[in-house]
Amino acid sequence: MTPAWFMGGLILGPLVAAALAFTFPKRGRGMACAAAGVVGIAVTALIRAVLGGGVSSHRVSGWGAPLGIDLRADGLAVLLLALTALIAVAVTGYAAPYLRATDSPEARHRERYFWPLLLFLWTALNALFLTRDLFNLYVALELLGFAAVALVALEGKGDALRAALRYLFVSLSASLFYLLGVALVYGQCATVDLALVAGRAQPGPALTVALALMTGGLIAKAALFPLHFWLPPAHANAPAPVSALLSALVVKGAFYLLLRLWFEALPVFHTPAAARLFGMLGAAAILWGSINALTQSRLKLLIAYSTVAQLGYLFLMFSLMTGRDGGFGAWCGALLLLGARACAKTAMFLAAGNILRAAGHDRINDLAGIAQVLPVSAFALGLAGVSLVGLPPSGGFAGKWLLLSAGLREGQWWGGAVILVGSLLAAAYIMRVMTRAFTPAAPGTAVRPVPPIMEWTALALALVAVGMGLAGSWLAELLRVGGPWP
Amino acid sequence: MIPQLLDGTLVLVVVVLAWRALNDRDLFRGVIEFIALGLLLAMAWLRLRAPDLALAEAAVGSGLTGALILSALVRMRRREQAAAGQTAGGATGPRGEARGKNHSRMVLGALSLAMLGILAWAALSLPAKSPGLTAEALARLPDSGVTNPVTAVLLNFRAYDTLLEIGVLLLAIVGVWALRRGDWPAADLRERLLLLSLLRWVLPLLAVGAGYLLWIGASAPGGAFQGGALLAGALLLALLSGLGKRLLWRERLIRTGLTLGVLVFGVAGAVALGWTGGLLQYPTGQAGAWILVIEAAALVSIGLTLGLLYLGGRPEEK
Amino acid sequence: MFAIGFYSLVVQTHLLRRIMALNVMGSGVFLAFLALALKAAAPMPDPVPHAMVLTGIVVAVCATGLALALADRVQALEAKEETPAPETPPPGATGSEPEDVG
Amino acid sequence: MNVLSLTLLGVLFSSLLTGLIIFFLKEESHRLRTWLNLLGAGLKLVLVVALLRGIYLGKTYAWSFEFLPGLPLALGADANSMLFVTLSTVLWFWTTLYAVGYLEDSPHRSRFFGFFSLCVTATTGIALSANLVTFLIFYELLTVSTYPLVVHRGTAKALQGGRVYLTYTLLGGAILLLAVAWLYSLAGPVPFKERGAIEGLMVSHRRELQWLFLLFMAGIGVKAAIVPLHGWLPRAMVAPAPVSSLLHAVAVVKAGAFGIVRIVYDVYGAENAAELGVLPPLAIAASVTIVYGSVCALFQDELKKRLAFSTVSQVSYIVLGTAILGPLAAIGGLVHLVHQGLLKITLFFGAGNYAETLGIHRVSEMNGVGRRLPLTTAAFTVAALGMIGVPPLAGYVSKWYLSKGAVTAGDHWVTVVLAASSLLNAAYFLPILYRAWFLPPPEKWPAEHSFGRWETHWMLLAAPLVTAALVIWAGVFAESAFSPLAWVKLIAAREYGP
Repeated sequence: MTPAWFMGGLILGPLVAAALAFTFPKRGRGMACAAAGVVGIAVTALIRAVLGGGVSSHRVSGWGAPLGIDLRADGLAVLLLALTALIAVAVTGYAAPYLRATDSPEARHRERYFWPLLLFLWTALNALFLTRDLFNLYVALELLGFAAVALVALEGKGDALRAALRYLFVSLSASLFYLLGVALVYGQCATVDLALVAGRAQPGPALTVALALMTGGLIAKAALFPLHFWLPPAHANAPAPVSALLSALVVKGAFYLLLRLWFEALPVFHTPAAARLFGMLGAAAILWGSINALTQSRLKLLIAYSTVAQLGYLFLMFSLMTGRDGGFGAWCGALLLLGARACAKTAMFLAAGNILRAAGHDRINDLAGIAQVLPVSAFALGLAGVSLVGLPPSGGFAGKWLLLSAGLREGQWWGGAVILVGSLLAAAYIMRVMTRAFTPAAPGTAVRPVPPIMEWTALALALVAVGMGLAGSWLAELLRVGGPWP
Repeated sequence: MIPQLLDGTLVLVVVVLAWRALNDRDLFRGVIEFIALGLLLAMAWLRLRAPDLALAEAAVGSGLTGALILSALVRMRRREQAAAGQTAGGATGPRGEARGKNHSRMVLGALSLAMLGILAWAALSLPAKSPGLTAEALARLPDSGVTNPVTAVLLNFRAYDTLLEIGVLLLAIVGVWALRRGDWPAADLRERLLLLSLLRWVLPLLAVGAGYLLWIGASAPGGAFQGGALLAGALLLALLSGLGKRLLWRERLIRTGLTLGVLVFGVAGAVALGWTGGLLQYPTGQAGAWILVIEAAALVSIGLTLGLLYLGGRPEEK
Repeated sequence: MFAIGFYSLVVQTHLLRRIMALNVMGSGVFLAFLALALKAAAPMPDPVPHAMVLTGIVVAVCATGLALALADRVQALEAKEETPAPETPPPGATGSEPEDVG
Repeated sequence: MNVLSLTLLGVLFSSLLTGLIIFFLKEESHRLRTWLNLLGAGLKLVLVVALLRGIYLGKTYAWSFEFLPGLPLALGADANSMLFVTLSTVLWFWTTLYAVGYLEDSPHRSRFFGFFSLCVTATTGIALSANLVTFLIFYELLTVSTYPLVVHRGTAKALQGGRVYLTYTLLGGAILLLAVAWLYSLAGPVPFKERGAIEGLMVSHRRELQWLFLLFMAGIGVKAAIVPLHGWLPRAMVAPAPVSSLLHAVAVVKAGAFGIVRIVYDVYGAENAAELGVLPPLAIAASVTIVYGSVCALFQDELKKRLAFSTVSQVSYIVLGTAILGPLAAIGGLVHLVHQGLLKITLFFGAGNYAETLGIHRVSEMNGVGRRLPLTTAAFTVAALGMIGVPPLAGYVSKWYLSKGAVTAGDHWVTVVLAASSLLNAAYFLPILYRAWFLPPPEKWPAEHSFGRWETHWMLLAAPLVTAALVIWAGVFAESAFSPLAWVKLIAAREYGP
């Protein structure tokens, strides 16, 4: 078995499963499990291959760039693939009982369409992480966007539909911006392969505008402040497992692409000014998102705004990537943060889903007694909060530490200050929720039971988020494979 | 001289029409202008020496998209009228644009103009002559199994793109079905014998035409997408006349048809992986046959998908 | 065209117009691709952008289909909200009856 | 991985694992939980004794693990760590016993004991950290694991107290994180070393080091409750009595004091710190805290609140000892780390017994408790007298070395502070003792429980008696070879020796 097999499995597995899940609507969950199996094996094997033999590339259809499309699995790609697999598997486990909450036509309908859409989303993410081709990325982005929008709309309520429509408009126009950028790149470099573009790129108006267009589109998709407006309604109104996927993975897909663009395809444009611009936007996102999270009255909205803030940390990294070690510390920090936060966010949304199920609402002020009824979910929420705030030994701490020390080493004090203030604000909004949750319930509050697997899935992910800090060295070793530094 | 003049006029008309289509006070007229725009664009593509695309644009970009928007417009209008009738006040008419909006309009307009300027600047800075990938593509054309370079790119050089694209098509129909129940025709037109007999002739013709486009796509403009669009037209005719009703009631069959493209393409990718060790890498010398099989499956799926997109929703589900 | 489309997208409020605006934007991008393809000096235009545009057109029609379905649901919802509890469902709104979920 | 590092890890894991298991125990499995608790505590005790013996025999214990690239998570056992780890392990054992008795029949015990164990794990981790980053990690872990204990009762007051606690400690934690990250960017992970690890920066980064010292003190000072960072401590006393013991004597406040000791002695080095001129401000802050805490304590009627302010005051003795240059003051400060722990835990056990057995929460209700609970009150009395500094009890030893050290260093004003503080101590403790022993008991106690044979539950009784005995031992046998004082002298000799 060669890496080509694993890459093929990563893409064809969920894609074919999605098609089958649509053809046989009653077998949706089975298909998801089968895809999870295939992807699980492929990802594990690919990680081993990357750790053992370095970057592995594959030329699809045997042609190779510039004519064909190349796939490439380096440390960054396999890390995100593994993260996606982990979260998708958790969501699969969670969604099965979640979708069968009631035996109504609505529930049946939702279950029919959830699985194929989930599998499409998974395909799109895997394709996005593997491909090296800018145009292919466009197709993958569209696949991702459509699946995400359809999943949001699956909730079927008015707010969810409106949010989905807004999301779709943003996503489509952002894709077109991106595509126009690709056209300009092709016009200048006569190729759309990341590595070849890097070789042929010369600073000039065409590439500057191209990069600006692509970045603009991707920033909108990644919901970086100030283009984040679509995110909170979409994430807060979607069904819980969907919110988890969107928040943990979908926005990160666009961020991943930005990394590839700025650090691999067109590193010539990563000037201090551009870096500072990203850093400022990131800092603004952290503060704006956190402050908004603090004032929300609904738990899911709070988590969604916290996602806006967390994305800010990732962009802060752009301004810290100038260090003596080639920015490796900041790079690792941001990606560790990404991984830990993805798990934490998933755990939080799943726990919020449990609360919603049990109490029938997610108003923060009326959460009293939840810790008694759903101790495991409350615990998951708390643990995920620990990672979000960045307390040790969580992955959030490790990432924050790396970013902070990179910032201090480079003398970027304001970055360090924002990171600290951001984590204090995070502590404040987490504490607000936890305090309510631990207040004893008023007598006579009726709650619906929640299947144990839904609670334990949330807890498991929160534990991964916390434990990820201990695997920091290993993850850094993985990230070093094929990264953009000497 | 005359071609340049023609081109200039075309560009001018396209731009004006684009503006009119989006900003016409009457939405209905806007949609019609939008369809006309699509047809003009098809002509423009021809002038840009892209006959494959002209075909696709005329059928898909203008025809199908236009039909989709038009039917949506009719549906929305009817609903608005119904609502207006019930509230007896007509409160649902287009909301009056507030005066204050003019301000932001100006700003946004200026922004768009600035963008236009920047884009033009960037476009003018591009090298006047760029070899692109023509040379590479043509050099490899003999190995690709087909002689139409566009088909070669689509189904061999960049077949992976197309695989994902077929995935997008399927996803679109899944998404639409998840959203709403379609306006599946209930009327049976069997009374109208004349129409029926006409259709009996036309439909097979269209199907054969689709097959022909697919076949010819290997060497000349055409291919699965253009053929699929034709098939979609046939399907629509059949559906609207009620002929296709019995066929469509068999839900499993439709679903299989819709997924056929992805399944065959995906399985082909996997088989190729086992055969040659490369994802979607066709065995030497057999590329033509592989492409034909994949395209045939894709044709069915594309046709069905595009046709059913028009209905805008899922059928009755058991 | 890209600029016109973008302007209309952000200015217009009607959902259909916005969807059309997206299509116009898309056409602008395709035009750019095809113009690039013409720059090839070889005997024929560059086929690679052609293939990309073909892909783009198909993706665009999918997007339109999805957007229309979604817009229709939203519009039906708004019509329903503006109509205080209709006793009989309005004709023609078959796609969005209360029993039509998801 | 050899036996030595296994022992080291064993000290951590003996409570970590039991804690994790306890989380998943059913609420009803009372017996199993109790046995697990005591097993963990006992095992830890045994391992610590083994560790002590090993160090006595000249073995070095070290374990490290690359947590992030270039950032080792390192454990080790030096003289300083052993002082703290022994103290917390011994006290934890008795606190566990006490807590089991105290919390009989209250809800959510699995949660409580789970976090209880995590808390002591973090404390042990702080003690055994061999570098600054590891210290930071366990320090924050301690914050997180104590919060659920503080709010355990779930009442509005408890939640409020918990919120204040978390606000203070997280702010402190953020400042500490900043300081550690800053120092890391200058000097790497900074292993703890006698006489300091920053020698190389003394000339080139003088100004930075001074700022850093301020940040460190501000960050750690929160847990050590230095005025004005002490606000959380009196409010956190809403927690159940065993938690208060933990907060005040075993873990949190102690971790803060220990942290200051670490920073001054093993990061900066006492002489370097003195050279930078950062010690006098610290000494002044400590003195202010000592007097201020005592004065506040004087005006509290609520017993636990009075004890809390007393803690604010007493912990700064340790800081004061650290801030005065010279081996004698160092001895006084360090030995008070142990002594204050023994004294304060006894007092809190006593206060807990009054509350649990008789429902007494206020000083004004304590008339005649000595007759109803003679053994408890005896232990309480020993500890109170020790606090005042009555010879030959433990507190006397600390105060003697402190004032001696101050005089040697030329800081005569410190003796005034110490004398004033002792007077104030007497002023707020002696009335309690007077009430307890010499005033007649009321007709009826606020809420009396009967526990059969003994004056109260045997577990509640055993713990204060043992700790009171330790108080007497630490004072009377101070000059023997196996006393806290002897160990502390060893540390001071290494820090200040030739």
